[in-house]
Amino acid sequence: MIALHDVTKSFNIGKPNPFTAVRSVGLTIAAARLTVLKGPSGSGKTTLLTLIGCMARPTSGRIVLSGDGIAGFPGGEEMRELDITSLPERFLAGIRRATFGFIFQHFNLVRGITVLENVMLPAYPTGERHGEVRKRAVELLSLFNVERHAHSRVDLLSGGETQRVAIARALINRPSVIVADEPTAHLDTDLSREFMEIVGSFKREGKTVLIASHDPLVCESSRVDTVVEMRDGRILRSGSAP
Amino acid sequence: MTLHPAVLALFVASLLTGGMVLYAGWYGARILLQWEIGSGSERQLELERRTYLISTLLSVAFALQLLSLFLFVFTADRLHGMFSGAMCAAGTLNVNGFGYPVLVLKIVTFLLAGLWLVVNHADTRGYDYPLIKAKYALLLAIGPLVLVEGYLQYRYFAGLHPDVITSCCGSLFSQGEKGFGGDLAALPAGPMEVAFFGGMAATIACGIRFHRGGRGGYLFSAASSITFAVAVASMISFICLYIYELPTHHCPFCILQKEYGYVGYVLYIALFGGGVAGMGAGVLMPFRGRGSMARVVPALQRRLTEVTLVLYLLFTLVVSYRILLSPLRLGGGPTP
Amino acid sequence: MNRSIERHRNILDFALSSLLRRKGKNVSLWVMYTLVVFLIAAIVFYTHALKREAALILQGAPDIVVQKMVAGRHDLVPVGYVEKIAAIRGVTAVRPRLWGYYYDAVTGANFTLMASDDLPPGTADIGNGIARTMRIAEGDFIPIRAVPGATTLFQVRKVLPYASELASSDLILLSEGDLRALFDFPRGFATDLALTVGNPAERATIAAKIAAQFPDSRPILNSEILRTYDSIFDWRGGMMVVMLGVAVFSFVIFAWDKATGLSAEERKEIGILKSVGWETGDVLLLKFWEGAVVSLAAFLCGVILAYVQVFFFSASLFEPALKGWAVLYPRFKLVPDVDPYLLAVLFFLTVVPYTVATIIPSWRAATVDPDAAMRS
Amino acid sequence: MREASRLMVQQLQLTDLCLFTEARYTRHPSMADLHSAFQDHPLALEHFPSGSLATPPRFRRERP
Repeated sequence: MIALHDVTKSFNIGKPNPFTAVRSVGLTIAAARLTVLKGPSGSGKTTLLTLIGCMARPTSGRIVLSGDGIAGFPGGEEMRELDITSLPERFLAGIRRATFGFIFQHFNLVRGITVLENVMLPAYPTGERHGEVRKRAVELLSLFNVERHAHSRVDLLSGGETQRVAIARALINRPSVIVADEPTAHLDTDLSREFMEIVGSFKREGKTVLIASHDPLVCESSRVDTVVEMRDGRILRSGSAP
Repeated sequence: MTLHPAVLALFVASLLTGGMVLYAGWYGARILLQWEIGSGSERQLELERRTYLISTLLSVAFALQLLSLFLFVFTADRLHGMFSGAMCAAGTLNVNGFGYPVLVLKIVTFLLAGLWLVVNHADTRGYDYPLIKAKYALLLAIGPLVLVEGYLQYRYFAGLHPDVITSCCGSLFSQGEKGFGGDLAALPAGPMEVAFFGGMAATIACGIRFHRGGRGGYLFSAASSITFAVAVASMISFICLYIYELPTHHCPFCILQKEYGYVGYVLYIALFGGGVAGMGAGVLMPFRGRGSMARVVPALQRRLTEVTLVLYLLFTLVVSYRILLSPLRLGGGPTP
Repeated sequence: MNRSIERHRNILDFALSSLLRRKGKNVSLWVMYTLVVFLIAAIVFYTHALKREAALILQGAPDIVVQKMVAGRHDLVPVGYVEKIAAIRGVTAVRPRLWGYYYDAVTGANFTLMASDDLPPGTADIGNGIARTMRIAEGDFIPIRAVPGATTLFQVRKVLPYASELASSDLILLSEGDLRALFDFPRGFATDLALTVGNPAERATIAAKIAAQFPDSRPILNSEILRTYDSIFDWRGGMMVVMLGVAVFSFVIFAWDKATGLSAEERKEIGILKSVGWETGDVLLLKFWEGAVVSLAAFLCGVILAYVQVFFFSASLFEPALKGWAVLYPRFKLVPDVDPYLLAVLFFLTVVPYTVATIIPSWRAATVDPDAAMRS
Repeated sequence: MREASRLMVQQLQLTDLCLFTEARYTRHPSMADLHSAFQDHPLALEHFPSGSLATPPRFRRERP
């Protein structure tokens, strides 16, 4: 479970064009639930995602992770709660690697290396044995039946296949939270519906899922537990799905 | 004498090290002034990113420092042909007044650099940059030393004129000679052997106790530092005699030469490594309890103690091997 | 412990694949790097090998050579000195040497002529270099213009062995009579005196005695002859390295530019790495391994190329510089002798500046914000 | 290679390596006096290229 207390994030402070992407947001993301951030582009959805996903630190306010043990934090196993607001980047990255799996709007796969390597990439810094990571990557690829592309290059895949490889990459470190930023932006309807199927399977496995999207197919899907509406960096309404 | 390739290499090394330490020192000072861990302001993020740069710069700088220490001694040894009367590095360093100060400064900066790297390693393990103030204060102490050493090294090599008559290590480190070298050589062999082996045994005992029980950290660090000094002194007073199998040849540099199988390098690397690790464990002692360090420092100290024990044991084994092997029997020696 | 080894292995693996992905940039960097290492290595190897060669070959040189100086110029020494010098205790033998130079207008080459007592008149032994330059062999005739104007022909009795070319490539040996006749050498004079001294330790004292007894003479010790070549290339070797320092400096700026000029593709890739879970330290390690691989490859290739060039082709690249305007240049093979100390010096002069130059650019590349990939 | 040259130097009592055959002071650097490089006329400058390589030996430069 992730709790944000009065979090603000502003950029270019002291420079001529300062702007505040997120204004004093208070939010709690329930565990093993699907939460959707709804709102037009520029409403601070993406910045909020980066704050929750330990990618960036808030200018002010506090973010607290809680749950049975904080994965990726040295000695975090027996900790109930951790304030990650002012952790150095080295530890934020450790938590990000172990706890969060990211799916990007533009998939962000590394061209030039094979699909298998792309999926294994997040596990390189953990120092896990190469063989184990490779075995898990192949399993994930076969789970999303893109295993036949394992050794081909990324730029030869179709949109749907790329998305599934991106999802496989997000799952390589066995994260407990999946963060997706506009996942269905480049997918047609049945691929989007298929994506929601996959999201459903995440929930069944007890993973927390957080999606930022303004695609009605995602927002009105029956699987959504909470919808958070945002505009100009503030939360308008946050309630359970209609 | 400054246009010899090896001398140019040393100048390049000390210029780069000096530059890097200056750059790191300047940012270190800025960090010391503007550092507030709590705020998420962009200046704080920028400073945190800067810490990566500084630790990378200083790791490279101090690795360079180690390499240039050995290259310096090796160059001095290589140039002894130019000076009549110099049979090894000792003679070359004695050609003008800057030789030995540069060597001593290089050793001191090397030890301090090792300590900085140990503190830096511990600091990166803590999740709230606990030792950042201590780290950069130490850096501000090392910086000037490195610059002074670079300058003295330049003065040393610039002042090297061939055919200067210099005194060989035989006279520099002989019993009769007054001055630092002579006093070391004059130390009686018998008691020094007892002191050396006793020191080693004490360090290893404290080390094991500290490693297992976690108590007596200061004691262990003190023991290892004192034994470091005793070992350096005993190198000159009796260890060299066994290696050269010559009761009068006290020179600590000749063992670096080919005919003694470069055994000097093994001894010095083991001794310096063990010394730095031992002192490192001691330096970390005051931070044992502080916040995030509580979990990190004991584990790191245990590893440092292991390093010290292994290296000191290696040093003692090589020395005792050479003592038993060599036909020379010093009068008061404990050996049969 | 093996966890961090595994981490290094993984990151090194990724570094290698990212190097291969951007072949153009990295190969051009590697070529420049290898060239710089090659140049410095060749200089350092060549000077070191030549100094050793000179020190070994010239050990047989005369213990003391005495020359007569007139107003600072080398002049002929009267034979009368021989008895007086022979009288000095410790001098076992005094041998007057008769030698000089000869400019051959036909080939434009300079030869060294020397009197050798076991040659019948009218014949000559010539160095291999001369045989090569004038394309003559044993039994042919070598024309030498004498001082009175007529060109005298000498029959070549023997060509000195190719293997000794480093010492005798331009040598012409004639009988003493012929040499004196050719150059109208005044009777009773010789070019200089070659002394052999029984006890090497006494050479210096005997030289001092000679200098005192004959103020116009100049004794040259064997040790000085040996050390002649130490100073030649040492200073010159250093000067060359200073000039090459400029090459290294420009290479370092080139490397700095290559490291800072990240293509959009690379910046995006690092952004992805950071967003996916890599941390600044990991990306720094990635950049370090990339630099280390390029440096090691370039250092090894440069050193090997230099070794082959200097010891197999005897520094043919340097020949024009060393030859200057001379027509005759000795062909000789240097005995390979590489000293680890030289490699360490080479490492300091090439790899260290490169590594230091790429620290700041790779750090700047590594501090891309993790959320940059989100926003792109 | 080296043996033959050593023998040659031994027999003929040679003193220098034959490297730079351009000028007197570069062919026999150990024998040449300090001034042979400027022997042509009182204001002569050294002009042979290999003269910049075969510098006068140190013992010639240092001691009077």
